[in-house]
Amino acid sequence: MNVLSATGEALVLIGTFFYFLSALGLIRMPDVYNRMQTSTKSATLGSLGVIIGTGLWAVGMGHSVAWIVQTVVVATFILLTNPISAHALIRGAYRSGIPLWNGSVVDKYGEHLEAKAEAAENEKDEGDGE
Amino acid sequence: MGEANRFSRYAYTVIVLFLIWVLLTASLDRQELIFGFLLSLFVASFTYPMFTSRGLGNLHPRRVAYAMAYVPYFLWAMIMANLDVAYRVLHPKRPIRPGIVHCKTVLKSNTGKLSLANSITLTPGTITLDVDGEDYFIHWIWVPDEVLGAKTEGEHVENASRNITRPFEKFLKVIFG
Amino acid sequence: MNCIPCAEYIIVALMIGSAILAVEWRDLLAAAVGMAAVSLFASILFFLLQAPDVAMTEAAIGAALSGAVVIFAIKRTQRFETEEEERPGWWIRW
Amino acid sequence: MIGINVYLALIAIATLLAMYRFLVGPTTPDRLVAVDIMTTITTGLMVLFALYYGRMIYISVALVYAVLAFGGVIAFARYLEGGL
Amino acid sequence: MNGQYASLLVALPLISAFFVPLIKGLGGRAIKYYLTLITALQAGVAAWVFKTVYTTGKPIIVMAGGWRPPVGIDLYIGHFAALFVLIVALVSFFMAIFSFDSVSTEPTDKYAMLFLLLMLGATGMIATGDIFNLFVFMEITSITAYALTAYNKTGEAAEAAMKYIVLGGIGSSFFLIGIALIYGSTGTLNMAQLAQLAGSINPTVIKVGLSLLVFGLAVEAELFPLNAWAPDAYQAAPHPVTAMFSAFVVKAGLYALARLVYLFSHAAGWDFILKLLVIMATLTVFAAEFSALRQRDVKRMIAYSSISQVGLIALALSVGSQLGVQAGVFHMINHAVVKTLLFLTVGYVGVKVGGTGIENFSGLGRKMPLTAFALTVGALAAVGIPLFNIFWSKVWIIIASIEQGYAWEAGVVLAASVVEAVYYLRLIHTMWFGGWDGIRIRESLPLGTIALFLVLLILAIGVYPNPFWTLAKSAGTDIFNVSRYIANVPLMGVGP
Amino acid sequence: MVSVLKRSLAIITLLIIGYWLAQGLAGVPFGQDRMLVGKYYLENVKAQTGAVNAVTAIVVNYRGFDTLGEVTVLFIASTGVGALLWRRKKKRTAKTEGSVVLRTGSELLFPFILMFGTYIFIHGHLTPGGGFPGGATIATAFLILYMAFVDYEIPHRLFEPLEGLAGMGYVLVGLIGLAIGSYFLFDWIWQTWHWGAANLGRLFSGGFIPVIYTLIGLKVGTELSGIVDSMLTEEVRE
Amino acid sequence: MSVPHIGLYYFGALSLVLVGIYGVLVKKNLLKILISLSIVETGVNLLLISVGYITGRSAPILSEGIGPKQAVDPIPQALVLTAIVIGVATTAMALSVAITLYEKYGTLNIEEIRRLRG
Repeated sequence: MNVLSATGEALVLIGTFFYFLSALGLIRMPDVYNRMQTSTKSATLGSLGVIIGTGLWAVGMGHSVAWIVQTVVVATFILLTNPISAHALIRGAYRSGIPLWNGSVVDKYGEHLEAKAEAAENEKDEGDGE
Repeated sequence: MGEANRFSRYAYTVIVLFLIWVLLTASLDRQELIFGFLLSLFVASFTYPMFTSRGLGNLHPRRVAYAMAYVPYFLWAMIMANLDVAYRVLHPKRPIRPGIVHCKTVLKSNTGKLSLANSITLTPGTITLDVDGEDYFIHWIWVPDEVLGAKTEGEHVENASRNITRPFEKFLKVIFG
Repeated sequence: MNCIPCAEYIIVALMIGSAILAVEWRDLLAAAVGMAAVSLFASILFFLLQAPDVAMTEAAIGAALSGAVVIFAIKRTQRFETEEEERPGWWIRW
Repeated sequence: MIGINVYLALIAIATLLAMYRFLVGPTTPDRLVAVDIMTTITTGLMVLFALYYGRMIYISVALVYAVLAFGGVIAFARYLEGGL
Repeated sequence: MNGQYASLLVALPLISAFFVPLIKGLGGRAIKYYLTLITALQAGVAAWVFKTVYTTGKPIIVMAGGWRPPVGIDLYIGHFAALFVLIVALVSFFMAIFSFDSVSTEPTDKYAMLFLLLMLGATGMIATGDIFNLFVFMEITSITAYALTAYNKTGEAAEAAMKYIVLGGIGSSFFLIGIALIYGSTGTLNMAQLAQLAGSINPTVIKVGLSLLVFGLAVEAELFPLNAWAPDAYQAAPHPVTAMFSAFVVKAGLYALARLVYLFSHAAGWDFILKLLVIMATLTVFAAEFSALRQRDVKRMIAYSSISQVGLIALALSVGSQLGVQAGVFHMINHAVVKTLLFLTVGYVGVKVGGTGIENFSGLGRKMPLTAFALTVGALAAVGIPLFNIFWSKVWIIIASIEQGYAWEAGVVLAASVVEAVYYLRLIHTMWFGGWDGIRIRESLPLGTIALFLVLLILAIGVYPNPFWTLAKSAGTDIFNVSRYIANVPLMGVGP
Repeated sequence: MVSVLKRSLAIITLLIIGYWLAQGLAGVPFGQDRMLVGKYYLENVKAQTGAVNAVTAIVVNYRGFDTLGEVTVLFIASTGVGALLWRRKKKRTAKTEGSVVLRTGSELLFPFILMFGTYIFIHGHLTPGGGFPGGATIATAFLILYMAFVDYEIPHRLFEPLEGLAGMGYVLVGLIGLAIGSYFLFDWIWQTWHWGAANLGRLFSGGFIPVIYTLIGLKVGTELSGIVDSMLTEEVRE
Repeated sequence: MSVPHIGLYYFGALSLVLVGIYGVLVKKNLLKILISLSIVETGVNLLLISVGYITGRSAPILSEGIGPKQAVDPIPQALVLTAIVIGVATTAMALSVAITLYEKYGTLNIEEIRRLRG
């Protein structure tokens, strides 16, 4: 049990704990936006921990260095793709008309969309008038 | 800034793709390297127009140095964010006050906007809902008083931006322009 | 001394559960999500059965393409089953 | 290697909780988030199993999930916002 | 020439189907000429294979990749396969000519590809000697059939294709489970080695596995519980495709069924499968005949008649004696000829007159005399009148079943003939004695030639059945005699 | 009420089928060594085909005929979907633009996913993977572009001939085998010339497996993206 | 009548097949039927793979010190690769037929379609 292995195991433990947290957030939060808030971040960090930790652990156990390279590649891809998919998903959820939670305090995006729609409407009216 | 010439963009794409190939195969076997190089030449020949707009300019030492410095900063912010999330999830009273706020950014390039949006998504209590030009709409799990109590739209945007986008912009402005 | 068999039991149970849900939900979009979940769990089982090639193929096809194709069909037809009100089937009623 | 039981237990609990959201989640995006989380967890699990079996080639399966789960999720998301 | 060149039977349609996207700019007519050319070439290759097999008397074993059978996949082109590959290629050639008149729906290039691949699928199903490869070719056939059924893009066509897809999906899943069971208990997929090992398999496994395989193939072979798709698909598909379905797609399914069932004839629990098959076949005959009586659409009526004949073939194959199998094969040949003629003429009438309802056939004898004559000959042959070909095969089926002590099967055959006589005579009566609206329609020369050729073939078999009966006998022996099949395949010494 | 009756009937039928299947499966116990031909493959795969991955060797080399059929099935599906959804004029009908994040992200990821797909199918004989997952990955790259941009379409002029050419290439490799080694789909690169025998387990080995897998990967990628294209574009009515 | 004893994986695969067939039998929506069919296919693939599994052995990729004696049966895996692709092809084909049906009749309910045809 050398240092690399120990670090790796610790990272894996932390990562799995964050997995657990993200799932708990999925359960406890009241609407889909808050669920996404709590779950995406924790799942991404958890994956980073588990995957890179596994790579370190493997190198510590005497496997080849290629392990850590491969795991870093997996982690990088997760780090790149997860936020984009979360963004696309939350945008889709908002646009498909799922209301915000009752306790929400401010909704600038709705105002922005309304303003844009109004502007488009006005433009159309002007176009009709000419 | 404008677009770099075609050769520079092509060369940059080839370099990045070749790097990815080496990481994917995780080996320094000569055959793998030769094949990977040929493959990157081929793939880059039809993907470079969409892949980059600034070409080799991305490899300016200052940019690389800032990018290096950005990684630990970002990781630290991310860990902080997760501790924050842990606090909110585990707290029995579930302390959330969500809302969608509006900020502005000074970044111009699309790649910069993408990195900023990704960074925002992964850091404290915020997730990017939409990007429209320079306007960012961000779902915030705990809208602080200073933003909530803002009198005017401008003040609101200013306060929100100071909290959310500024910390990353100082790095990303250099890296992506 | 490890607990991989327990994990197998859990994954099989989850897979069957998502299959039942995918068949029973009236919202076809949710059914497509269920299909993706079934494919995900099946992929882990392939992995556990020492068939990485198959797991990879199932992942490559089940993760994006087959769900996407179903969604395109839903988009060009309709999203909900129409025979009754929007209400789960008689043997799983939440 | 004793620790693997702890990790597996945590992952199993996380998956079960996500499954609960998948089951009851009132709207389709909720279910989609749950499946997305399960996919991410699975990626980690596969890397862990690759170490357990001691074979590096298994990691490429996890790589496929890391890259391609994105495609499925944005297909669903674009359908939801009417952008197909 | 090397026997391995028989693999051109598979390679030629494939490579020419893949070539179609490159020439699709040339327009629909050029693509139809191309289709005719390729099917003619295929018929030439098939004729060469047929000649080689029947002159040397030895089957051609094509070993893909140079691996000997249990390790690699082999194509077993024995007497049966050589005969039917020729029939497949010839019918495809005729139908490619018929496509000039009858297929006008766009996109024609895709039609040509699907047509070639349907031919390929049936050829492969007949020729293959590996149980999983059989599954692959079955899927090629059925997926092409789905696409071609829905090709006209009408509502009926789409519905028929949908029915076919659902039944076919269930069927192929059952077939795959059967393969899993049989592979799990033997460890091999090669048919010859399976036949060798058949005696040592657990009887429950063989019962379950083989009945699953039978259920899976019953979709292609149109046996009773799984043939609900067939009439709809026959009616809605383009006319040449209908003829191809009836002439060889079903035959491929039936052949595969017979081959698989007889492979395991040494296994314990085999009688059970035969009983299952007999029940399915009888039900098929009755259900189809009584539905045919009620039809007002001639194409649909002939479709039901075709299904009932398929039931008769299955009945003959499931008698379990050598004579029964030979009679079944003889009936297969006759049925292919007759149904090609019937669907060709009916489809031609449908193209020229504008529909296949019974009212369109009124006065056809004066409107299109040649077509009407050919249709009459086909109808009489299908009923089983003496001097026409199907008479002989029905006689042989009756003899075979009585020899095995199934007197009631003979009754089934006779009853089916009586019912067929009722509706076919009604059709003939309408054609020759119905009211005529005074229009004459020019009939095209190539199609008339094909129809006359088929009529002559029917009469030739009817008057001189002996050469064809010899062919059918050797082909049937090829299916029934499993020990010779095992001896012919050069198995490698893998296994216990 | 009728519905409940129908469902219970269905469940009873299913239980009977399930019992029947379970009885059959009980005769094939789980996890036992029953290999017959499989053992031969495992013992000889390295010497006879030059591949490390036995599954790939079986798929491409020993049972190459199946794979040819499988490629054909996918070709049929692509052709059939194209034929059924064929209209004289087709266009994409999407209205909502994707956000800038999604667009930029997919542009950045596109070359990586292409590289990754190529990695999967070129390493088919060494690591898990092969032409089908590789091709599906490439098709997913195009799917992502379709999702991100409302006006993107694959280059039809290039893809349809490429699909045909890749298939023809596969059959041609088989026919060259027929000409050289007198067997269809004969592995002429390995069996006649022993190309790559010196470096077993490295990239340039495995006989014609990498060649065939490249062709299959191209074919599957173009076919699946063709299916996506046919399903996403709708008829334009003037 | 005794209850046959089958392993966990067989049980899972069999359940998937049965659930899918149940969907095909009972459901009236075409897309739902097709989804059920693809679930059946997944179950069959799982069954085929578990037939080839041998306890305690590793994947049949003979690198990293795995010899022929330590590998599971490769044939079912090769078969399932084929079967998965065939399943995708069938699904895509079927969905396009369903789209055509919807364009013609405006509904996906099979009973409704049958009624509209008369």
